[in-house]
Amino acid sequence: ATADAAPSTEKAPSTADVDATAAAALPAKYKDAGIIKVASDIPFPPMEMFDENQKLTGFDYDLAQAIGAKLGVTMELQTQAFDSIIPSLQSGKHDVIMSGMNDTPERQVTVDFVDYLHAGFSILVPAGNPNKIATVLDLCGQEVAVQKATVQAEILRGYDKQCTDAGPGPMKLSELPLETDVQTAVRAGKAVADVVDSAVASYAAQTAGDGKFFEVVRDPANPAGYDPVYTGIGVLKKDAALSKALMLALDSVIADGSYAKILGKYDMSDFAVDAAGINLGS
Amino acid sequence: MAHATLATPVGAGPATQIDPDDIVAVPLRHPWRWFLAVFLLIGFVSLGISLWQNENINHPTITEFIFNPRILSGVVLTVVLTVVAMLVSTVLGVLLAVMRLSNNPVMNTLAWLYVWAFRGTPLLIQIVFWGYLGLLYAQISVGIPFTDFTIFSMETNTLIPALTAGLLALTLNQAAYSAEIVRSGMLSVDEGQYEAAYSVGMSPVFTLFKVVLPQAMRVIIPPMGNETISMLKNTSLLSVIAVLELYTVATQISSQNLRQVELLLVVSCWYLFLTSVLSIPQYYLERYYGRGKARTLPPTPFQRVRALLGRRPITVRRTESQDAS
Amino acid sequence: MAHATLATPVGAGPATQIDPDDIVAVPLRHPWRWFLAVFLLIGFVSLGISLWQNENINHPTITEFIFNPRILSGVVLTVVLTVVAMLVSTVLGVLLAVMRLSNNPVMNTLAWLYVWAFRGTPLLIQIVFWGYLGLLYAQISVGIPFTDFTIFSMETNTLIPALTAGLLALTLNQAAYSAEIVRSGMLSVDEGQYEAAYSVGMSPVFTLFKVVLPQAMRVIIPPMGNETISMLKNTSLLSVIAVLELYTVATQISSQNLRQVELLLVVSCWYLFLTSVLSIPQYYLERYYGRGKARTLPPTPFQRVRALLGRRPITVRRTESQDAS
Amino acid sequence: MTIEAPASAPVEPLLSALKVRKSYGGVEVLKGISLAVNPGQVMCLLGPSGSGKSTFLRCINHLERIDGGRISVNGELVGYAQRRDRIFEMNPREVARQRRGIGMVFQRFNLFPHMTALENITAAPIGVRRINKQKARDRGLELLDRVGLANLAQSYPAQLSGGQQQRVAIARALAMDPKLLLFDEPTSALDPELVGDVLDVMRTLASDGMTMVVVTHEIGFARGAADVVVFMDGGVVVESGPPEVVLDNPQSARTKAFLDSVM
Amino acid sequence: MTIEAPASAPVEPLLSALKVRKSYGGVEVLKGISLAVNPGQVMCLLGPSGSGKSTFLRCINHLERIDGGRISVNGELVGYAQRRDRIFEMNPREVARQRRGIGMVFQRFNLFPHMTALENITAAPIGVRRINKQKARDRGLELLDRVGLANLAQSYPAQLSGGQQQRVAIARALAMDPKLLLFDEPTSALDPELVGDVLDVMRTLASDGMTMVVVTHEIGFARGAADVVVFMDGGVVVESGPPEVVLDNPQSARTKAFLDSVM
Ligand SMILES: Nc1ncnc2c1ncn2[C@@H]1O[C@H](COP(=O)(O)OP(=O)(O)OP(=O)(O)O)[C@@H](O)[C@H]1O
Ligand SMILES: Nc1ncnc2c1ncn2[C@@H]1O[C@H](COP(=O)(O)OP(=O)(O)OP(=O)(O)O)[C@@H](O)[C@H]1O
Ligand SMILES: [Mg+2]
Ligand SMILES: [Mg+2]
Repeated sequence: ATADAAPSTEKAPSTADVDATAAAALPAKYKDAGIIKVASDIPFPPMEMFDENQKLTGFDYDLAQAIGAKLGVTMELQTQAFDSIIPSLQSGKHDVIMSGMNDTPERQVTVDFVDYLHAGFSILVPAGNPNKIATVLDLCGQEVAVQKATVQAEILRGYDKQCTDAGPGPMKLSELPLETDVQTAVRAGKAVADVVDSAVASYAAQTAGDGKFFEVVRDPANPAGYDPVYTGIGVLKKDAALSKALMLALDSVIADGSYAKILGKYDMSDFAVDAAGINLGS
Repeated sequence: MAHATLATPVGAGPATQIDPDDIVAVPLRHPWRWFLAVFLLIGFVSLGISLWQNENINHPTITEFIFNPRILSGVVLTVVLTVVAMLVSTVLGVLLAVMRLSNNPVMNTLAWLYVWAFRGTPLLIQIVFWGYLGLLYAQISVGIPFTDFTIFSMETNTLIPALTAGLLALTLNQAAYSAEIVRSGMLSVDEGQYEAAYSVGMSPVFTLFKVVLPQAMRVIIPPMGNETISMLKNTSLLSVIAVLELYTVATQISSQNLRQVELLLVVSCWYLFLTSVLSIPQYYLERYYGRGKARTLPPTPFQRVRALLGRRPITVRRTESQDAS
Repeated sequence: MAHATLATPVGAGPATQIDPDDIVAVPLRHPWRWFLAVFLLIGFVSLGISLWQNENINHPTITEFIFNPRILSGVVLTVVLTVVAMLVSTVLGVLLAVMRLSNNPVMNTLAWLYVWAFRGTPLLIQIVFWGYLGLLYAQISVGIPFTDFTIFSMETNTLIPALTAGLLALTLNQAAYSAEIVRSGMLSVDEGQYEAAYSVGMSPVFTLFKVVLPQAMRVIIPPMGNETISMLKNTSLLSVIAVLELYTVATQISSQNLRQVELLLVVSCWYLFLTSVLSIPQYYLERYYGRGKARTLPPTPFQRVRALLGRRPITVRRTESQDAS
Repeated sequence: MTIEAPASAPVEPLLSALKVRKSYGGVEVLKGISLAVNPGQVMCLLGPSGSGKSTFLRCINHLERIDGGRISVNGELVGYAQRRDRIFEMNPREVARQRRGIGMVFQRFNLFPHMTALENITAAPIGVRRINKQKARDRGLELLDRVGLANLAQSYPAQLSGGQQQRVAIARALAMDPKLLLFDEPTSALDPELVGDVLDVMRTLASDGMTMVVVTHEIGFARGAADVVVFMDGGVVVESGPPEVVLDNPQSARTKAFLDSVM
Repeated sequence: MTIEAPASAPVEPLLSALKVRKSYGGVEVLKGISLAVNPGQVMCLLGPSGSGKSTFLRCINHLERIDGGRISVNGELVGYAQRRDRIFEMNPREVARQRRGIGMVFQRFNLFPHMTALENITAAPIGVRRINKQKARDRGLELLDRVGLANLAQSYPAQLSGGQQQRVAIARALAMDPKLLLFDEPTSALDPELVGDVLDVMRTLASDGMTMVVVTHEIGFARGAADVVVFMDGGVVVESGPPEVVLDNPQSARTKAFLDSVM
């Protein structure tokens, strides 16, 4: 029914890949349906995006296919705006969320996270770095823009005390609806920097304005970005059995090496988790 | 003609004497009215109960957030933005409407162009335009075009902070819509009114403000009420330039704690409350500007309740014109 | 009184003979009109040039995407949604307006409640409500309340797919706004019109459709034009339930290629185009329903251009009523 | 000629009003009007401004609901229907049907501004009585011709002078072939030249069996055309009778004073 | 008494019209009207419906722009101003100032429906002539009293009968103390009883030096009050002169026919 159902049929799960333990843990409901519907705020490059042929791709997509194969079902990514992503789960339109969603204790009240990434944030500045930002503390007292649905705003507020002690005072944060809004704000001079997941930052630096608009601040002390947080698959609390099955499947994906391959494909090897876990974020 | 006895008297005017020649008739019954009323009452009540008891809704979250200080400051900002934008845009709208109705070709074309451009592009894009004007023009200068002479020059982002940009966008956009409404109101005033006003030596401007607009108000107020209520909610588009009004605050909170349904309900409660508050002045403004139109003013809600209980139609004509539909 | 010679004749009506007793006067000059026109022309042209030459805008992207098939399918969906929602909601709106104006207390209260609830809550929340009705009710059943007897039962998400939910939300919401507009139009019709219609034996419904609404149209059309144009852009709110109309498609594209400004310009071009197309029927509808109101119809754009060139005011009263403001 | 309560009438009157009372917001405008008009009769209502003449006409047509007394037209109560031995209030549809038999011409024309003169006349016959369009048009043109406006059939009311508008309004009322015609100062906005023509039309109608109630200040017309003249003042009937009695030999001092001022 | 072109007038006429022409969309409604009214004179305009009487009045007030000829009031061209030796079109503000000296009473009242009777009268004196509010009110009440409506000062037009509305409209025109008063069938909607009163007011005004142009069908008034009677037909002046000549001894067959039908 959804207008934008991802064309995921071409990679039907082959029984050879199925992980028996994980598949056994999967509730019958999904097994019978043969499908797990994944809500995703497409596109959110490089996590989920389209290739030249308008085929769905991205880290979340590839990982979802691998996990689905382990479970013996199709994982189908469907477009879902972040602002109503929880209602879409509660109403049964979707079963899980894979949208590069950060795992925080606050969110754990509503959903369980099956964590699959551990990554920090990067600072994206206009090409040439006109404000000479070198570390996160250079942002103190300045206008900084972040995307609303991410966890960066909370993390940056954590620097308030350090910034106040240093003199310039806390950062002035603008939380904007979309990552593109954040980048536009930086280009318009409304903010000196865009603070965003490292993977998204390097994509933007490579893509925006054919790579001419932005650059990522390289802080040798934090090569994988600042303040790493977990990113996970969101599953409603009441579907604990599904979380368990997903965790088992993810472990199996990690174990057979395909996890590392997918990470490598998107240049994200720095952000790997050692093993799957539930609600690791703190 | 035999007199029926088993019924209420029709005559119930101030002359209380009941004459044997008065008609004593069975008043027109409306059984389906009551059926419908009861049916809908049951419907609403059971909808309310089922909504309230729904397990997907966490009531403590609602009560926690409804008077949350961030939400409250969002409410205040929403109200301020709405009021300021509506007032300024109405003034602009009247100006544009007058220009648009003029046969002065320059004024007319100008107003038409304005309405075309500002209604034609999405408000969101206008907000982005004003909010990120610095993207297009880093400096705003006032000077003589095509020369180097400048009177004044300033950083765009200093000149137009986000809130100003938001207000500017809402106001300029709304003015285009208001202009159309005011224009339609002015068209509803009889030409004889202009003639009478001119014949006693009123100037066109005086005529506009004392004769035409007061009569146009009757027609203008309901759609302007619409616009005000839309504006209340359009302020939420300012989230793209990080103006923290009610809706933006709520989605910020919900994007962190993922209590999206509960926060949408909080927002709905506030909007419903604000809409209700706004519809009180609208009601009385309508009554005020309706004076002199009908021979008798329409009943107030209080009078309606009395009429419902007393089952006495208020005027014959009105009752008929609507019973049938 | 000496005749002035150095001027154009005033009389230029169909009677072409010029009499020596005709006044030969200097027509009222409007120098500031021309000043303003030239000033604004320069302003617009230089704004256009500077926008076009702005280095922050990548023109090839615009030309690449303006006829992109995904954008085009978004345009089509936007138009379809707008047209269907406006048509259905107008019918509902008329019904609600008639109910609201009735003195029938049940109808009246009902219409009032409807308008209150649907105008009072943000459209976005209504869209989420209809889109995720499954959240509240997994099954929709038609049956006898408080018993187990059901006539019909179906999965909510099957019954109401996203597109239907979106249409439902837009239509029901718009009906509340349209009701207020139609009501104001009906209030603008003179009471004598009802009396005359009733006196020739017209029923209330016939009177409504043949006498009242056609006269109300004059007042209804401009704000309904507003609403249609708003609707065109409100369809973009359907992005929350993944209906891929124009705006949603454009943001999807831009969040991938990160060319937000260019895609907003593409969207603006399309909305401007659609708005312009919509204002043509509005213009002619206004003229059609304006017949019989003024003694002479207002000039068409073509006639205005002629007037501008020929410098001949079209009627004396009109010219005056607006020159002054 | 009977002008007493209907009970004593030798023929069944077409219009009979009995102790009709009507108040507006506490002020009683009609204080018990009783009168009767037999089929084919023309009744002229005279009286000073504010005496309630227009209000009474509106009550006959049920445009206003009376507060007391009763009005019947053609043997039917206006606004009420008798079924078995009980009287029921009529619903709007029945009222509309009843009004088709009663034409009315208003003091202020009330033409439909969005329709041409001809459309004004044919709207009700076509839409309400479902008469064939072409027939209705033909009849409309004939009526327009009768009031001297055949050449203005396609004009909108705003393009007509006051006199022309009132004549269209009369043609509109005639188009429904009513049993009873009510005129509220039909000639007050008419050109003197044309008053005679209109009165001729009205006389023709009367001789065809049309019953009419005419509020007018044209004493000449009342004397020549009326079967009954009623003088109203302050919401009561002061005097009524044949024109030669009421106009030339009034009993009441109030009538005398009014007639002196008018003639 | 002069009714020829103003050049031959012994006193400077207050109103003079010379070869006034006016067309509506190709149809010439006024085909060269020339007439003059001296200060203090009352001119009555008679003529069949559609002869252009109302249009001519509207031209005097510059509510319509004439297509040819010239109208001047009190020595000033209507709608045009002479500076040095050239004639300039007036701007709207100047036109408004000029109109203050010319009162007008319309065929269809045109009261401001959102103002009470008293506010209708005082709106222009207070807003345009900037007269003290209390004074304007007092004068307004006095004028209302003069037209017999002192007790209805607080009523809205919709609450008044036709007759009452027209009387308020007359009081409104008088409130600006105009030099010239134009009446477009002022008594056609008035109660016969009150016509006399209004005519008395008009006669008093005339003897106070008020100049009036009255379109009317009241031959009696024309005979008694007019200094000049003009008979118009088809957009031209057919005949004009003192009432005893035009009314009792008309030269033109057309006038004769019209008067026969009216009297
Ligand atoms: N709807 C109304 N509300 C209040 N008062 C009204 C209403 N209709 C009429 N009246 C009052 O009732 C009285 C009688 O009015 P009506 O119009 O019947 O008089 P009339 O005899 O027709 O007078 P005229 O000759 O001036 O038309 C008047 O004083 C008028 O002000
Ligand atoms: N604005 C207009 N547009 C077109 N025709 C008009 C306009 N105003 C008046 N006319 C026409 O001009 C003619 C003269 O109209 P006018 O109102 O001056 O007549 P009148 O002598 O006052 O008649 P009456 O006694 O019926 O009021 C009429 O035929 C009328 O239809
Ligand atoms: Mg009356
Ligand atoms: Mg006239």
